[in-house]
Amino acid sequence: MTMGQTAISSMQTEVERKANVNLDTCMQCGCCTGGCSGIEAMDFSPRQIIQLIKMDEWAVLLNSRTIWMCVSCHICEDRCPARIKISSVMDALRAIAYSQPTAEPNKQIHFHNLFLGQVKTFGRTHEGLLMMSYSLKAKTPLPPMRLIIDYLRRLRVDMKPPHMLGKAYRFTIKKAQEGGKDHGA
Amino acid sequence: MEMLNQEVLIIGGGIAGMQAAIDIGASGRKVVIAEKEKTLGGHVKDYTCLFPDLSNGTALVAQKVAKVEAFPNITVQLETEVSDLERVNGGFKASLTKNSASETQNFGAVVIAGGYGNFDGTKYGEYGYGRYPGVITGIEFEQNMGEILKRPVKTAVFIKCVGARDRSKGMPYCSKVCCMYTAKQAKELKNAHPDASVYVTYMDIRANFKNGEEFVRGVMEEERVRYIRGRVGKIFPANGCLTVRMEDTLKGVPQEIEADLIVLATAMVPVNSTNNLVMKVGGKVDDNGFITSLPLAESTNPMEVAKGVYYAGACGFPCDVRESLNQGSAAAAGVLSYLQVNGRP
Amino acid sequence: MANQANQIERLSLIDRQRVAKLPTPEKIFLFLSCTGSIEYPGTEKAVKEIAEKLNMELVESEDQTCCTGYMLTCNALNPQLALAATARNLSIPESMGLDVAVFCNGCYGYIRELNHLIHSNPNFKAVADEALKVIGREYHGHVNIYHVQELWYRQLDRIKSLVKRPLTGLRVSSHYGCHYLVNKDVAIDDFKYPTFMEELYTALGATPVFYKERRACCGYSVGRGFTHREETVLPHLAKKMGSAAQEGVQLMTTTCPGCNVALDREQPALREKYGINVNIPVIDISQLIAFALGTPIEQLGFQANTTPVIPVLEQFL
Amino acid sequence: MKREKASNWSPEFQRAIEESGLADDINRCMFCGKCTGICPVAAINPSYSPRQIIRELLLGNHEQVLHSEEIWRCFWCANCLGYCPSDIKYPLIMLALRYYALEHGSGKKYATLFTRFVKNAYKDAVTFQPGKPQRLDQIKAMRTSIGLVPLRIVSDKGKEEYRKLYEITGTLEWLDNLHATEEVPLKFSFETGKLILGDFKENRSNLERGV
Repeated sequence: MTMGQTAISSMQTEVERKANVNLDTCMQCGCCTGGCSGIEAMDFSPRQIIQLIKMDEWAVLLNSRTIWMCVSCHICEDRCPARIKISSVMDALRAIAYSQPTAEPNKQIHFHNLFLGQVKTFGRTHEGLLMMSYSLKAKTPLPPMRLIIDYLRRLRVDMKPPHMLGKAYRFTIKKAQEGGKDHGA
Repeated sequence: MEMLNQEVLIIGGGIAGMQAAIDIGASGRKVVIAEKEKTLGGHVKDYTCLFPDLSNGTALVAQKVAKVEAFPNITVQLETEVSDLERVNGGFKASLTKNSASETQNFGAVVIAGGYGNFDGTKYGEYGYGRYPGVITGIEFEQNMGEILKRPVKTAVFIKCVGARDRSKGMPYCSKVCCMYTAKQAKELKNAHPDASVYVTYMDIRANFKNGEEFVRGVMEEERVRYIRGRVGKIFPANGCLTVRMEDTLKGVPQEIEADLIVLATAMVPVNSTNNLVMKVGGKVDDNGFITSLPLAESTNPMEVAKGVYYAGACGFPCDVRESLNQGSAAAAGVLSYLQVNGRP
Repeated sequence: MANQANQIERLSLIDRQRVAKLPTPEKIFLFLSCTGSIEYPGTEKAVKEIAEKLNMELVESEDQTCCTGYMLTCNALNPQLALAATARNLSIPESMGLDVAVFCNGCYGYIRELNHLIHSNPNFKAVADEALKVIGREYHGHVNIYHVQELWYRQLDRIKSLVKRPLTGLRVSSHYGCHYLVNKDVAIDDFKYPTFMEELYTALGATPVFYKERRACCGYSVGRGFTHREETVLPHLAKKMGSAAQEGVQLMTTTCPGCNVALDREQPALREKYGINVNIPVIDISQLIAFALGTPIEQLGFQANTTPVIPVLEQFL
Repeated sequence: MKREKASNWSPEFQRAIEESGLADDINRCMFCGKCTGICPVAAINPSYSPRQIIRELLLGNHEQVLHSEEIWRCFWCANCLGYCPSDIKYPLIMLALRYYALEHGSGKKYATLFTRFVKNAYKDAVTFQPGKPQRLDQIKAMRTSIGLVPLRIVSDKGKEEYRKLYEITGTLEWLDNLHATEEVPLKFSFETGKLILGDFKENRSNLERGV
């Protein structure tokens, strides 16, 4: 299939600004894919992702599984002979995909939202609540009973209700959400 | 009129240094070769086979050594290091250290042929060099060729660009000769084990030598060595052999190859032993640690580092044996013309 | 006009030496093509008309069968049969001592390639020889195979002098079938930028038009018109014919009746499915030459075409 | 994206194709991609790439090539051959590959479509003889009106010799065999692991289903 190649890619400018990388140093060696931990769950290899960024393929990139399947293990980053911070690139892509109005929320987005919501409210996550709200939200079944019992027995999941934080923490969160502008000023 | 001391000091008795010594020695001038090893010949004496004509490196070195020894005006100082070098009255004063006893001598000109080092494969943790016995470097392959070719090999993978073209390891340059020596080693391995599958992973094939491209294509077409484009991500042991993980970037498919033998084509790296001396006499060393010659427009000889100082061989930049010999001769020509013009008071 | 001709001259990569080596035969064996005789019989007729005007005697043989190439490349028959059938067909002109002129790119490509394979590979030769022995024939490979277009091109000056109906102002474009030009060592023109057809119809007085996908294939060979029609062939043809329609091509000429099938018969489907305004009659270059040389228009078999040809050519009658 | 394993590769495949006498030396391939760039099918079909098929051939990926749709997509326009810097006769390789695939039972649906032409040719020694009577009359009328013989006819001698060739080369048995043996379904598609833009969504759902 013939694809267009553009010399100026708005996607590349955006990603480079967000992730503070220089994608022009990529020489398409494929070292990142060779070591990648999650490649079997991806549809494009990290090398291809970088090429797609250069080709300004917004739709493909933002709908690809790769950006959500990346587990940020940083192996690619460690091995990259061009010193590209691929994990940061993936982070930037996720951020762009999330901020797109057309983006359809997937399981990963639901999880991130819930996780951050809990941190905002309780100051930390509560695994039991997180698991339940996630399966409600993403319409996925709960983990098998065997696993839940195992978690409870080994105290991996807290049975106690989440503790509520004081006013100071909520105030901090509020300030942080406002961008921390007049903090300490 | 009293002639100044017009002896020539050659630092390093490798193939380039010996060639320079022979050419200067033939003109009747006195030459001193300072070699820090126990024998002359540098790296080339360990190479049984040189690309692309598959001639014998050991024999080449033996021939050069015989020539050097045949000249009465060439003095070879083995196990000697040049610890200091400075300019004195248009000439040079060098301290030659042997067994921690140093003596000073005056010279008219200096040829630096300090040679090169080999990249340390252990710097790549993911390739497991030093951890897994199946992973060796190209130099080891060259040195123990007989033993390695006798190993039962079913699948071998040659990995190129180990320590070259890698900014994260601080090695941005291309080591130039790895493409060729890897092709040659793959050919030898395939000749020894015709049934083995031999793969070479590459990024670009830089066979920039006379007959180089033809040689590499011949290895692919006649020996049926498979070249896969892509850089290896990691190597790990599984099921009694080593699994190589990489992406075939021409297909865009991640792959696994189970191999018994993995050869890392390690790059040529600069040895910094002579860099101090070069800087002391006004020469320059580039960012990678290689000696830089004067800009072409300012110099009379392409090998000129500073006035009266010349370099030859891989201390300037990675090069093959033929190029080293050429550079040795070029440096000799530079020294001779320099001494002819500037050597008199 | 003169400008255009100069441009073609300048861009031309035609091998003049090869052209000079081509014969101007008085007698040649005409290799009949199934598509050219049945789907578009006008092609066969036009070839005969031109040959008559150029004083070239065409010898036909009823013993000649189909070239079997189509079935071979559609993988529908045992490959050995193709070797044997080609050797048999070529043994007929060989026994007459004649060279072969072919007017279909398909036949040309297949018999030339199979001829080459028979003579370059001893295994294939053994297969062909063995089969021919049984039916009592022999084939030694002393036959030269020519496409009729090269023969016309060889006598370009003569054709120019014979033109009775100059096609002044007609915007003609060409489709070069792939299987003639790909025989790099014998074809008179360059594979990548051929211009011999343009020269032919410039000689007839027409204006050549270069469109974007001029060198693109017709997509119908090896039966892909049946198996992958919707999926690949139609989009490909839409691209090709669409770019031709954009340039305002009035008439398209080919060197292969097989290509005509794809380019001509599929035009209604293209209009319907892709909504492109393509209405370009596609004829064989021999038909156009025969028309310019004065053959009556009703004798050229234009009624076989799906897209009507006569409205375009009427003005020159 | 599935990892490919070197244990699935074998040199036998390439040897078999080379022994067919049609592919002289595919080792010459430099993987420059000129063929894919010029290929009209690759321009439309995201998963088709001549370079990729040669690569699979060289690595010896028997299964993936023979049981894929891709080898049946080629138009045989020979653009790749015209442009190849290494003079690889890709169309002939394709011919060999397709016959090899038929031997392994896959892709039969694309070959059996054309067996009626072979049977026609057995009868008349001409490939495209129209089957329907009114079409035949139409053609006869047209040919007569432009001054040709009503129908191109091969002499009895010619027909007989042609049929004999069928018998000698065992083509009829070959055809029967083609119809009789069972078709191995095409199970592999090159779509996974390639940059595909057009049917991206579809491809993604394939991936989720583990195709």
